[in-house]
Amino acid sequence: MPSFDFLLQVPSSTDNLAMIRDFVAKVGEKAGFDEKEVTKLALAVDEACSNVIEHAYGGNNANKEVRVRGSFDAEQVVVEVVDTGRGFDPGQIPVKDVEQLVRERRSGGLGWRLIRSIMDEVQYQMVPGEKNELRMVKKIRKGA
Amino acid sequence: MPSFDFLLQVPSSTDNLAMIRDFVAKVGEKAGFDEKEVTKLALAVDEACSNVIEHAYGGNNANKEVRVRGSFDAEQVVVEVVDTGRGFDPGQIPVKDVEQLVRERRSGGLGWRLIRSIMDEVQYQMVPGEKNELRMVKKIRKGA
Amino acid sequence: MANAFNLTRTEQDGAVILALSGYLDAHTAPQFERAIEVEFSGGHTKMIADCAGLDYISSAGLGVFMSFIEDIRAAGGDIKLCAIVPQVYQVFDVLGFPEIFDIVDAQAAALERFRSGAATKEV
Amino acid sequence: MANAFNLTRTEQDGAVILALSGYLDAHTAPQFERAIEVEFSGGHTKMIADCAGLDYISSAGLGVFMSFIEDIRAAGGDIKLCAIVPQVYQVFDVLGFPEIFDIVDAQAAALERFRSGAATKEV
Ligand SMILES: Nc1ncnc2c1ncn2[C@@H]1O[C@H](COP(=O)(O)OP(=O)(O)O)[C@@H](O)[C@H]1O
Ligand SMILES: Nc1ncnc2c1ncn2[C@@H]1O[C@H](COP(=O)(O)OP(=O)(O)O)[C@@H](O)[C@H]1O
Repeated sequence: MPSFDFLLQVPSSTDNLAMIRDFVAKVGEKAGFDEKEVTKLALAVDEACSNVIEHAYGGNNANKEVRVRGSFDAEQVVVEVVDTGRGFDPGQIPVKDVEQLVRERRSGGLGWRLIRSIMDEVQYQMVPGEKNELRMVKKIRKGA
Repeated sequence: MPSFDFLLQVPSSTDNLAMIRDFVAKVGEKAGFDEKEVTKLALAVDEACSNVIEHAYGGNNANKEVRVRGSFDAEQVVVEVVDTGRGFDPGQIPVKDVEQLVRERRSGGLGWRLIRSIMDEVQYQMVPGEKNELRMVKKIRKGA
Repeated sequence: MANAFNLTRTEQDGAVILALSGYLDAHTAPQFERAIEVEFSGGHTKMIADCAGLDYISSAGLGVFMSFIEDIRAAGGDIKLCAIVPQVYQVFDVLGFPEIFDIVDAQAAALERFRSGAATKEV
Repeated sequence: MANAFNLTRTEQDGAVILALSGYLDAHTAPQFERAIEVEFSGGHTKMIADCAGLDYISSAGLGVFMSFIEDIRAAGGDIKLCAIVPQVYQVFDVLGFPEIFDIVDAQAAALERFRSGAATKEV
């Protein structure tokens, strides 16, 4: 099976998350994921893009772009989320469980947990002055 | 109102026309078109992309890309369809009415007619060795 | 996915009714084309395309009607169209299909037109 | 569009029932947050989030539950969740929400738990 490449680019606004989810869901369907897998894939990418909008760009900003590349072959789906905003070090994200977050009355801190629990591989790369790229891989399990 | 920019790129395959229509429909909705206008906008872009897949690339080809850029401001929606395949001269498209096409048992020849009847401006540009670009504009009519 | 197209076939009073549903575009038109071809080569020339479930049509779908209608009429038959929803009808309309094709409200009316031998439109 | 979120409010037996429907993501979570805030500052501490119509939740939606629950419980109330569809439940589940939140099948069961004063879960 050859590999297939899809790209979506939208202004940095939470208003566009629905469009991103629909895009990713379609790529997942084409790759052969079942409905449950498709929903999870779209959730992981939603989380990644929400973070870009909120943290990398510091909020909605129609002049900034969120770029989502989805590709697949017979083995796996690869989704790359690219931004040109502020980068960060995922290794520095404090690992807190939900109990702790609740005690601290925090409303955030679960996005990365979801991404990691859904995707099989997660790599974050900063190319200073150029872009930040989050690369996520989800394997296609036959007959799963 | 600032202008908003959206981009979708998919492999050249009629299988992806549905994804293109959904993308364009969402851009049209965001621009403020009503359901009827949205359907027509998506149809015009479907016709343009079907032509790229069939004529510019000579059929489905997962290694070729169809690129659709949609943007809007308060006045208009602009959609650009870009390919890197064979270009052509729209001025050479024979103008035949449906009666004539039917008599000739033709199954094609209506795509351009639809595009022109739906869009307010249509420009085709070849950049030899680089790309072909079809630029289509649809005005937003207030309270229409 | 907004790409699904479906075709179901029934026969009534000597006419073949093809009920179309979903999205008829360049991707799905070949499926419709084959269905018409099968009917025509099987000697069925009275056809009704019931479009009640058809959500979308592009020129590739319209082309299927265009390319067969002359031969089918020459063989004494017709393709009648019925139950076209407004957003699909506007596409037929803008291209002038109502002047060429026999378009009616419902299946019953289409059957009635075959029964009464209503004059077939001519190009 | 797969972005719509809706919230309808009713009261029953001294509890506020917020029926959520559609998509609860980073775009729509602020709307849910404001609704909870309005209830809490209006002195309503017994709340039921009826999720029967909720098609989707992301961490931004989960965060609204997380950030209010301690204060609401400290004030003698609770947010009980009910009627969560499987594909949304899997998100709550993977993050361990069932250990912290009182999640039941239906509105009636949630009301019953307020009535019987069933022990509130503790963090
Ligand atoms: N794309 C990003 N760019 C910059 N910072 C980020 C990005 N993603 C996550 N972060 C940082 O990591 C933290 C944890 O992220 P996450 O687990 O998604 O929770 P939340 O976004 O809800 O705080 C964020 O609060 C933020 O400081
Ligand atoms: N993007 C394109 N690239 C190359 N040739 C094209 C393109 N679009 C249209 N054409 C040419 O113009 C003709 C008319 O196009 P159209 O009106 O859409 O009808 P159809 O595609 O059904 O033949 C086509 O048959 C083709 O020869």
